[in-house]
Amino acid sequence: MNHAANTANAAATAAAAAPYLSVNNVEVIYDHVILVLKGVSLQVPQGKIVALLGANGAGKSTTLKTISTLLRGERGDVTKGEVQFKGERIDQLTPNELVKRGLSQVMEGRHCFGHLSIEENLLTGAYTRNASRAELKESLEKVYHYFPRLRERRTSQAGYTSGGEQQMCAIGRALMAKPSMILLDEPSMGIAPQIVEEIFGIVKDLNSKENVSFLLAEQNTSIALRYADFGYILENGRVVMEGAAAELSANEDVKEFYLGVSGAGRKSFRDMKFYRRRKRWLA
Amino acid sequence: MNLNFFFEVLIGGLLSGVMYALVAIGFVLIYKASGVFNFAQGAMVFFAALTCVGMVDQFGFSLWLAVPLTIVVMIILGIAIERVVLRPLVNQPEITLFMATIGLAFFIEGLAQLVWGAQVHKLELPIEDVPSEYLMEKFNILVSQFDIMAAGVCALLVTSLALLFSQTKVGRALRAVADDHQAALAVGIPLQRIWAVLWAVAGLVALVAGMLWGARNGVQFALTFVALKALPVLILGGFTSMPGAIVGGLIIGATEKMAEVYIGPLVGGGIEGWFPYVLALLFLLVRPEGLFGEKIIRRI
Amino acid sequence: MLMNEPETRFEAAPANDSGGRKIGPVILDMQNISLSFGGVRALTDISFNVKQHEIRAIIGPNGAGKSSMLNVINGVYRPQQGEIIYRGQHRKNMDCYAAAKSGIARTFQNIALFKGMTVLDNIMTGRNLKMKSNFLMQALYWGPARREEIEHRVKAEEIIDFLEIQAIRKTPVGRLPYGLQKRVELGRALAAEPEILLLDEPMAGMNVEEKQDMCRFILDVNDQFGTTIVLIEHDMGVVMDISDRVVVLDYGKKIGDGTPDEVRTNQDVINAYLGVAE
Amino acid sequence: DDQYVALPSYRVGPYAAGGSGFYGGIIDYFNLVNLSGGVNGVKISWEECETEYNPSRGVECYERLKTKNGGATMVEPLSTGVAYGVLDRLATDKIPMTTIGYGRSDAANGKVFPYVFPLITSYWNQAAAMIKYLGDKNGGMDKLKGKKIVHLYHDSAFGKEPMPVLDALSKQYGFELIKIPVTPPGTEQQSQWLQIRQANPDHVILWGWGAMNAVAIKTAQRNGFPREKMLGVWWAGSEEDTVPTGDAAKGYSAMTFNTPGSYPLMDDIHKKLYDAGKGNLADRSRIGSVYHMRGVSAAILWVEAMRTAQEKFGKGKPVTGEQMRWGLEHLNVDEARQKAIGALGMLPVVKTSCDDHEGSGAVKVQQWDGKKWNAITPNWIIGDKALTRKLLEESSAAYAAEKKITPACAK
Amino acid sequence: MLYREAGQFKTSYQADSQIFPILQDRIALLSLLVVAIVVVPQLASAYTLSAILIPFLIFSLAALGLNILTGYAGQLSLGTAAFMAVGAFASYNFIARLPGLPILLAFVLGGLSAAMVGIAFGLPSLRIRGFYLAASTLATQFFVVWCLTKIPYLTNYSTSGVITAQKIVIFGYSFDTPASKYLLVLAVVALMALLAKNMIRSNVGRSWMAVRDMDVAAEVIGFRLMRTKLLAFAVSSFYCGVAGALYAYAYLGTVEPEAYSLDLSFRILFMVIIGGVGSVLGSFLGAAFIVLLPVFLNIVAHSFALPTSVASNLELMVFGALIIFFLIVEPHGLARLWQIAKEKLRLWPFPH
Ligand SMILES: Nc1ncnc2c1ncn2[C@@H]1O[C@H](COP(=O)(O)OP(=O)(O)OP(=O)(O)O)[C@@H](O)[C@H]1O
Ligand SMILES: Nc1ncnc2c1ncn2[C@@H]1O[C@H](COP(=O)(O)OP(=O)(O)OP(=O)(O)O)[C@@H](O)[C@H]1O
Ligand SMILES: [Mg+2]
Ligand SMILES: [Mg+2]
Repeated sequence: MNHAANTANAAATAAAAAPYLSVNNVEVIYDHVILVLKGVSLQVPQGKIVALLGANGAGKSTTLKTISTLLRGERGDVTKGEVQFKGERIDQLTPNELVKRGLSQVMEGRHCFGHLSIEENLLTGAYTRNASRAELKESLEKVYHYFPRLRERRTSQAGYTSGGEQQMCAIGRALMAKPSMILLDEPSMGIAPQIVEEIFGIVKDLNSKENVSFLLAEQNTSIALRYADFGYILENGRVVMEGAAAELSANEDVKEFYLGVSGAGRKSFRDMKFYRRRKRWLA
Repeated sequence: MNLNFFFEVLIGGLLSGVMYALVAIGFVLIYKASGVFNFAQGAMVFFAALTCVGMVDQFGFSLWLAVPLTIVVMIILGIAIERVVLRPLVNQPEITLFMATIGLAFFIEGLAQLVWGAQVHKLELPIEDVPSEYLMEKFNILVSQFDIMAAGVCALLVTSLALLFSQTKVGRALRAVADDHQAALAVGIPLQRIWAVLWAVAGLVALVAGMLWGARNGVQFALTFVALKALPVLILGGFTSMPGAIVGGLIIGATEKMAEVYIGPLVGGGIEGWFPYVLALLFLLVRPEGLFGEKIIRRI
Repeated sequence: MLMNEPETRFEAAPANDSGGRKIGPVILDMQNISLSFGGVRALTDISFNVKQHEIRAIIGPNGAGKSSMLNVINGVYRPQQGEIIYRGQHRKNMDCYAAAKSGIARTFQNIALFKGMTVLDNIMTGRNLKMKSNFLMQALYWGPARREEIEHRVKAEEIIDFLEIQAIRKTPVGRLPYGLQKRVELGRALAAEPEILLLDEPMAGMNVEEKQDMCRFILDVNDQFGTTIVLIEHDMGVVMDISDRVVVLDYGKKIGDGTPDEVRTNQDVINAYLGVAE
Repeated sequence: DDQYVALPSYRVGPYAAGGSGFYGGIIDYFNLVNLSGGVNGVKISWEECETEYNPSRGVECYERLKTKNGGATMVEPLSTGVAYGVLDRLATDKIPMTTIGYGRSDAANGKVFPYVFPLITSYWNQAAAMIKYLGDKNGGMDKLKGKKIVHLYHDSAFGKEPMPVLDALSKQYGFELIKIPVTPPGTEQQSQWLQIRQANPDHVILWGWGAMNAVAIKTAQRNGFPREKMLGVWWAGSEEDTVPTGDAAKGYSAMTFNTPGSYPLMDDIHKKLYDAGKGNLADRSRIGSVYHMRGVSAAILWVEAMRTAQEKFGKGKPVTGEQMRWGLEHLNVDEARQKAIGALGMLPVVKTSCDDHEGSGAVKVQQWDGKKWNAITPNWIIGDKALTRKLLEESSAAYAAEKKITPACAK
Repeated sequence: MLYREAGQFKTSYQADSQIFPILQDRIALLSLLVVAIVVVPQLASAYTLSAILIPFLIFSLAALGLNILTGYAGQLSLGTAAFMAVGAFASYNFIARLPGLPILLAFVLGGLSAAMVGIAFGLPSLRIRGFYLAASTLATQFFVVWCLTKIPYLTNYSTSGVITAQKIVIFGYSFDTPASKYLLVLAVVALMALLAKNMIRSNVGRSWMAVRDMDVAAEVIGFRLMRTKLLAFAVSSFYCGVAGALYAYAYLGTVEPEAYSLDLSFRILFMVIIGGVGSVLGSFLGAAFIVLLPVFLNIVAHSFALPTSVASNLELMVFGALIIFFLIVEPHGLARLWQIAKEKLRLWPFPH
């Protein structure tokens, strides 16, 4: 596990470097009454991959939507705190301005444009770029290179493609904007394991070759921690644990609750004889 | 059956259909690009025509000055609608947006009459609404020259808008917006700006429709009702298709006239009110998304 | 940082080993099913069967046709070719209502809950086929209709308890996080007390702990109620651990069928889907 | 104390143009009367309420206005729907309603409808007068034989109302009556006019309302049908119907119960009100327009009714609704009275009784010259009143039977 | 701290599935009913009763009918007024042709006639969805009104095509004062609202909502689309039909077919949307809003010494603007606003 050592190092330096993206003490309320984020703070250093982990309903997607200011459309309000990207406050910007500044989001649950073909879906991703035809073609090629399955289905209406294909389409669409930072919400959901590895491989590639930073909300903790540099764990709208990915993977509780390995190593799913009740870090 | 008369009915119907299509285009424009069923289109037609005529009648402007000024007004109106009505309602259910446009219709109707008064006006375009002598002499068929011009304008409008949607990046973005507001925002489509532009364009389409209908029937409140004539056209042609608006208009126009002339007398007449709707409805039973509308995707 | 409260444990119903479970005869037999959409061939000449009480997994890469297969089984799609033999009855295709009536329930890949309704109502919808009173009686909410409603409410509550979603009973499902929605969807399917339960990626978007819970639910349903389960899942750990037999699809074709161990070592399957053998 | 009347009016919506002119006329005349000291010193007060020509809102307005200021003593909704909605309430509330030139024709029977006053003339009398006029135009009623007359009508209760009269007259005089309906709102009439052109009739009666009229005239032009052959009802004979058509309406004629022209009264309104900034119309060019004048006429009749009632029940104090009813039932606005008002010939002589709440039945024909309306019949025309009376008796008897009313004159 | 459910434990599912599970709500509703039945007829003026409360209740009923169709079963309809017209004209004909028929029964028969028409015009909904369906329902609107003007039989051959509603007499008691009419309408509306609520909380209601939210899934679960949708059309039209009959009999008295115009359909749709799609309470709030707001605006506008045409136009503008304003504040309608207020009250004095 030599890259774990690397990431530990990286995390140490990251603390010193000015964060690329920082979320400071954000509080979010839905529908005026449902308090979901209760003061979340996190940082993403430039060129790093940060994983946002946590159970269902912990507030991961909400955090990402807060950053990308997509919350407004869901009757969510940021009542406290602020978000900075490249040293600039971004919580008042529109998503369009964010994408132009290089911050893109892949939303949870695909959200492809059902009536557009796969290729048109990808092309809308490049909307903010003012790219020439040739550049667009090149970007398309790149996406098709990463996701060959999409090339096969390029003329199909996205609404009719399979769940996994839609997920690929959504990720590909975000890549078309050539972002410098991507918020990725559950990229692995519904994707065949091989492709999951591939997607994370792509993430790592983009990260190392093109210096794209990532903030990814993920349920598949093991793979997320394998590829991330740094991780945050959310519970009930609060950050309950943070640290370098390696540290987290080594933590006993994380092991037990998020990685499914306890002292005796990985247990078969068939042998889980008990319904598990989550231990809380905070009561 | 008198064949000549049959053709007159047919052609008259087709040309009326074009007039319906002219209003339908405004609907399609907004629906296709934002999924909003814009009930205020009729009010906008009225507002545009009344503003233009009002400037002529009350300020004594010439039509050449009034039209550009009205264009400016319609653009401002479009931008204002986006700011005040649509922006806060991003990502809301279709029915909410639909309802908001009804509120908008009231507002615009009130505004138009507040500014320009309730009296009716005439609008005279350089081309008169009388039978074309040429066609009369040549084929002994009675067709209004005005209607022919209207058909030309409509064709032009449809062609350019259809091209906009299918060929340009903005067109693609607009269709994306109609599918999923949230996702459109996420990929960086500047929803706000696009909508403002769109409503401004819809305002221009409304102006064209308002001028033509206004010249045809006079500029008065009843212009808002022409929207009712556009609805069956829309459902027949498909809410999302520009060519659909034209083809739907032609079909509705022609069949409704035929029905009124040939079936009407048998059942006491006056069937024009519901016939187009029933026709469109029967048609939908075969193709639930209209002639050219986008198929409704239902997949689980 | 840690507050070590004692882990609350809840003894589940006695779970037999897979060896002890009685796997019955073939209950559902799909024969030479082919399905295409325009030019897209989603399924090509696929045959496989499902035995009573077993957990049958369908795996395969994205777009392989797994969901389409489930859709064929419960009548959402009509295959162009093939035959479905369910409980000895031969048919060309199923019909949604007939499928539901004859005990096939399912969950969906892209959650298909009724967004505007509460969790409880969603689960109650699952019991609709068991309700007999007509709408007039329901409108009066008198006598039998009311008794019936309460009876079914009891059942629904059992399921809610079983899935441990008591706390969100009255929450509209649209507000729930993804994972809980999946659980509610399972509850809705269970409420129908189905013979066969079709699960389309029930564990997508869950973390390990939640997956463990979900596995446990599935196994218990299988054990306690003897429900046959057809399962689509991308988590190989889960599939290999809990299923009795696995079908592998790729590009609409069947490339493998057998016990987890057989499938795991099948070279075609490794090439097409698993990648490196685990 | 004031003489308070209720005006459930409409100034927005599809019929705003007509509503604002009509109610503007009423209010102008009231103001004028008040300026000169009121009716025997009793000032008239009124309150408006926006109905949008909608029956439901109209009823609310009526209910709201009726109890104000010590109770309304008269109401005029200028809307058939609203009139129907309040019809049943009038007798209990003891508030008379005028429906000048619209509403139920049979309400002229005061024995069955004690509180309803379709003053001046009703649809049936209008239809009869129209045929009379057409007969005269053709050189005698016998010349109508074999002629074709199209009844192009608003497809509603309003448009169908004259049919019994037209049918009877067609049988009597032997002209062919072709009925062609127009679906409201009537913004598209191509097929109707093609049918008309095909039938090639001698006359077209345009029984229209609102937007339908201008469209009819325009479509006639588009199809090359001469406007001179068209004869509109009085709801199809105002500036609102012709102005939007531009030149298309030139030569078109329509019925009216006001003679267009200038009158001392209208000059007074001009001078004393508009020049002093007290006029009700926003647009001065509409002073003396058909609707405006119609409103003024309505107000004249009301004021005369007040006067008549005061004469019986005591001068110088406001009368009650019941007394007002009496006044309306004993109107006698003869030429001398009209002259005194400064409106000689502006409206026909109106003389009402319990049997005849209409009081006249006389109309004129006016023609549009491209700029304004001009009367083209010097005398008032009255159609076959015996026929309409018969229909009226039958119809009101049926109503009385249905409503279990014993016909009788009110005291 | 008054609005608390703490301490109110449900010991049976029956108790838990009550319409108002919270004690305070039950008390409030009960007192509201008492006020409506006992106090209002005593204190309210004839104007309030006959021009505000009666139409308010009738429109609430129609809105409730539409809400069943649109809010619960998800089928947008613009033909509500047509169903009301069918109800009114059918009741009229039943009474006119079957002398001695009890009037309440005539209303029910009127409602049933509307339900049949509803089923006929609901058939297309099996294939057509969304705005396509909405626009198609206009066919109902225009066709029904056309029939009523064209077929003299339906108006009992009255020359003008206008029906005059017969007097409401039940067991010899004649309902002719505003207060008695009000009480009658109130009784009908309250009863039907209760029935609606019952349907909605039992299986029928769930089937409607399921079809609304995701029809494919509903089918898979075993709801039959055709039956569910047609039942929704039938029940909804029944409600509208009864409302239409009341509109003619207890409110207008004499009606021409045009009283049931498209305009009325739209007004009822506003009530549903402003009040809250898919909420019984919302139907009432929406009706109150749409009935009262114009009255209120009218009074306000005319109390400033504005020229009347200016006032009327301003009134219309403000009405439109307020609709938009409320949609922006709460797209789910007044009912949701009310609910949020209650949730806040429950938390009060804590903000969350
Ligand atoms: N639009 C909304 N309205 C009301 N509540 C919401 C809304 N969206 C989310 N919530 C609530 O906010 C909380 C956090 O949701 P969020 O989607 O952020 O969780 P998550 O961590 O992404 O979960 P998952 O892993 O299941 O996606 C949940 O309890 C959810 O019920
Ligand atoms: N209704 C439809 N119309 C057109 N194409 C369809 C339809 N349903 C499925 N397809 C196509 O059939 C193929 C199989 O789809 P299916 O959803 O069954 O895949 P899957 O195996 O479930 O994949 P995933 O794991 O990504 O969910 C895909 O290529 C899909 O695009
Ligand atoms: Mg999430
Ligand atoms: Mg799938």
